[in-house]
Amino acid sequence: MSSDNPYIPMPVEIIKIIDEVDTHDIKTFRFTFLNKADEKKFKYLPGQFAELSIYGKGESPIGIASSPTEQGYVEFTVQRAGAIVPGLVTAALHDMDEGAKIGLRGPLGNSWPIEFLEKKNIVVVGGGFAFTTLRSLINYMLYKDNRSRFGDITVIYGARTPGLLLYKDELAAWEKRDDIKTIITVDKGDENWKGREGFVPAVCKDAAPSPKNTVAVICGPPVMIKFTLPVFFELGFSKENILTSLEMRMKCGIGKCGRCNVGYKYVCSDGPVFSLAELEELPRDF
Amino acid sequence: MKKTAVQKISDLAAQLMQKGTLIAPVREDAGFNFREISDAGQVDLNFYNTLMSPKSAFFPHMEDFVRYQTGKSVLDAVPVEISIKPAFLFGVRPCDVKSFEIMDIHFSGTGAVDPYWQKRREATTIFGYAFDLNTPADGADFYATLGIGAADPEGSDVFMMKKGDELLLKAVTKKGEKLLAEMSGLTDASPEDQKYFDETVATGRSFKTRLTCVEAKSIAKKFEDLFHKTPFWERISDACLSCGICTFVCPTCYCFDICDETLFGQGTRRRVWDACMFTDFTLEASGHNPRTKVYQRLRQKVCHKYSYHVRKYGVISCVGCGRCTRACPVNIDIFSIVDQAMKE
Amino acid sequence: MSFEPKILGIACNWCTYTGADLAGTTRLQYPQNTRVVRVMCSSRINPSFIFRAFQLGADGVLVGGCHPGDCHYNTGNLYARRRLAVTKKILEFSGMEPGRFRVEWISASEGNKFAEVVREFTEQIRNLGPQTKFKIEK
Amino acid sequence: MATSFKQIEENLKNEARKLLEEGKVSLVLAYGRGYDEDHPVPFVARVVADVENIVFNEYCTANMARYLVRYPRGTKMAIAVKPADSRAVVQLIQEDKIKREDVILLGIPVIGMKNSKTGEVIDSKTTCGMYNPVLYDVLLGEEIHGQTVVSPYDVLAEYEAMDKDARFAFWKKEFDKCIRCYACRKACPMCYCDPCFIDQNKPKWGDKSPQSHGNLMYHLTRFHHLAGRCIDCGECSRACPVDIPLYLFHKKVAKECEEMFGQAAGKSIQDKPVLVNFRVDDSDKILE
Repeated sequence: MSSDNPYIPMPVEIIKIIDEVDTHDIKTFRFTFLNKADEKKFKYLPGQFAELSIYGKGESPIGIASSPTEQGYVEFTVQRAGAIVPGLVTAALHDMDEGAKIGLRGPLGNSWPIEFLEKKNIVVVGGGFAFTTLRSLINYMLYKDNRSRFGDITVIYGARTPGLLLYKDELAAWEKRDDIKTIITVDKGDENWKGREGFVPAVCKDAAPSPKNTVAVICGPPVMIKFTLPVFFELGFSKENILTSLEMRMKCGIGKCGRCNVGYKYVCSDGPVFSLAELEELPRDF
Repeated sequence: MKKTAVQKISDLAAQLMQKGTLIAPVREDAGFNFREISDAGQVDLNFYNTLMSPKSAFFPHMEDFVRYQTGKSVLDAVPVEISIKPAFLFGVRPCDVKSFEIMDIHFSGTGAVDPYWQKRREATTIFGYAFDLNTPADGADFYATLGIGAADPEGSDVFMMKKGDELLLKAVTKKGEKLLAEMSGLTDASPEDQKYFDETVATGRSFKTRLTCVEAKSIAKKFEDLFHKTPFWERISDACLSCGICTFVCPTCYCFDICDETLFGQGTRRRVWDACMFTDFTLEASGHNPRTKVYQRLRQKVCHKYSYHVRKYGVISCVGCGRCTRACPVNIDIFSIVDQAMKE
Repeated sequence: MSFEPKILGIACNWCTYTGADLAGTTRLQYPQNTRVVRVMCSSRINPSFIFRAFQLGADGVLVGGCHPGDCHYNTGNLYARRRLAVTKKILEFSGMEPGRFRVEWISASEGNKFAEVVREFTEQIRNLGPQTKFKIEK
Repeated sequence: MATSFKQIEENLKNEARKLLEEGKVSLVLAYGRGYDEDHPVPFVARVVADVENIVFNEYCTANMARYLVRYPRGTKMAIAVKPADSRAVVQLIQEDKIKREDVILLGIPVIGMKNSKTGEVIDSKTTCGMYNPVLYDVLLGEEIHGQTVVSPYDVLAEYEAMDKDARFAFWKKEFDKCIRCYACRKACPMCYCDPCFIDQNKPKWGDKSPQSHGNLMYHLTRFHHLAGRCIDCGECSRACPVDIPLYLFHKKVAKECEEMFGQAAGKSIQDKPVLVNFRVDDSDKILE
């Protein structure tokens, strides 16, 4: 495959599929590269995304859920789209089995600003399905060679129901560790749920992380973001220290096709990660 | 500098066709258009400007990336070779030549390089063609407003202009010089021709199109300030049908869609021009669409050209060729929008 | 090689398709050129199906529905009649041979009629020759 | 004698001013000045001060009915309608996209409108060729009578007489020009579907790339969707940047519908669109 053409995907194989939630519409796909050279080229950082490419269906920009510290594969957590608009790629992907081969284009976009995060305390706030690149970040920070580069890590993660929490095994493992504070919450528990109930903003308020030398990394549905931000402002976080990741319709992923702009920035190449200070500079067109 | 009789451009065309692909204006039902020439006699320089812009020479309406068969593995997909022959783009107006420079910044000058654009650009020799200064500019044009002269040779490899029944050809770049030296049937221009050429270029700089000069940075800032003034945008877009004509005829509109199209088990992934004026341009798979209203889309288009592009790349993404204004079914004029915005 | 027409048959579930079944079970002989697709009602047929069929290489399209008045959904075929009449006119004005598209009312008990219509239509298409106008070249 | 354009403009302004002053409508859909005299743009007057910007001249060809569906249901609107535009409003009322009581029709009898791109006079060749609106609340000029009435379908004779192969070649050549800017559907007052069938990806009715087959699918299906609804304003063809004579096909379909179902589009608000209607005694002959 031509390697200098950014529009041509690399071939990858699905080696593992994990059914994440009880509604079965979110799965994590683990891919390996069919060409070893591609794997070497695919150097990424948490927060980046890639285009999952299925010939005959199209391409879908999806955040990378695995951490670069995990060797030999990349993972993507994909929701089957189609409630409103038929999502051809995600539907086709969900119908695939292990061993299927598809295309992958990336890594694309900027990443969570690792250098900026170093030596700081990190509060990771995630809601629902938007937890994927946050998981990448957390696993990256928790990696044995990396952990010392970061201060205290607090994770606040919420979902609507216990069944909708992603990465349940990992969440359990984090809860057992003492170098990360993990707070899991659900909007409404079920009979087996022994954990916390409540919305993410309220939980953030309770947890009240200190703004001192701390960066908040927030990803979630718009309504969660809307109510969580004021909490962090109240706690004294500056806009430079609140980071989030944007979503827009994308096609090329490399800043050429012209559709994912918010003001003068392309979300695909200048983003998707922006600080709140950067976002405030941009028109509200997303 | 060389010259030839205007009558004999088909000789010139025939020679260029020997060397590679010739793309030149031809007369069609709805107006002139740049087309790949199969018969040298088709080339017609008696046009004001073409309906569609010459961008399609480098950025065709449809560009195939990969071919594949349904049911076959991704490994069997075959990327379409970018085999590009030398090409000659003949008779491009100065404002359109300028558009290539603007598109260069986007496609090959910053960030990832678009191989299709870049390779075509490299393989192409551009023959610029001065506007006729003896007839006034079309009412829709405003290239002079954007600082582009009616006879600016910059950006062309060879620049052409009419002098009575003669066509003067001046090499602007090394590439053009080499090419002109290889052409037969051209005669050397006289010192008077040279003088005429220089004078025309100079006069072209003060050639008037409608409206007065404006400065890119202040327009850009103005639109940033105006972004949230919804009533202004609603008023501006009252007439807009939100069709794609303006973007398709525009020499500096580069948005595209990547689609998978399959027929009889044979699939092609290709890019196709897209338009920010279409409703589904920004429709996400989640169902969310940040630009559902006409005013939001028109705002995107205008701001992109006059504000975002200035902020990102330092230049206005418009060359004042007037095509969008001429083609608009409801006579919306983009520069009147700028004008009104500056008065807000 | 002799020309074997490819015909798309679109039959309504309640009448024509059952009629076709009857033609089969009573062992009536009729040409095999028609591939029948079952739809729930003739009014379910989107005219684009017909355009698309011709594009994908059908030499003829035969639509079968219940007799007017007998629609399982009372009025479906009455709408279909108007709609398909328009389809026919559009095909005709675009330059398609009018004989390549036909609508017939065939009831569940008319196995004979189904076989007869298919036979007749196949012959008609055979005489018209291959359809090349809409067909997309591979 | 037809009322002059200048007089109509004056009447239009007065009427718009009155309606806005009395608060009977929240907007008036009319025409305003474009970048020059010959290129007027559709214009919406929202406040009395806007009225001064209203113009009307022979180049005001746009069908303002196109904009009616853009505003929320229940918005009180006045709209300047030429004959074909009034038919579009009637058709939209038939289809329940707008309510009769929500619109005030300012009828304009016209003769001698011109295409601003070509300067050609617009008559029954490319439009319905009517002189007077079929429905109005206020008439802004005197009704035009005594003009020779030419059937809008006369122009079809030449094409109907064509051999079918030649006709296909003609349409193929025309459709192949299409660049898929979708100006035709956007200029059309009856094309209000969201999403349009051609934009759907499941089912995918036609390819997005401008190739023969996708173009054919798009145009034929669009003609079908407008069958019995097209009011023959000719806007699609005037909007088309590559001059595809879409009006011919629309006219042909309209003519057939009129012959088969005995009803022309947009003539009376009591009618029902012909393809969402039927008569038990519709003849099977129409299928032949």
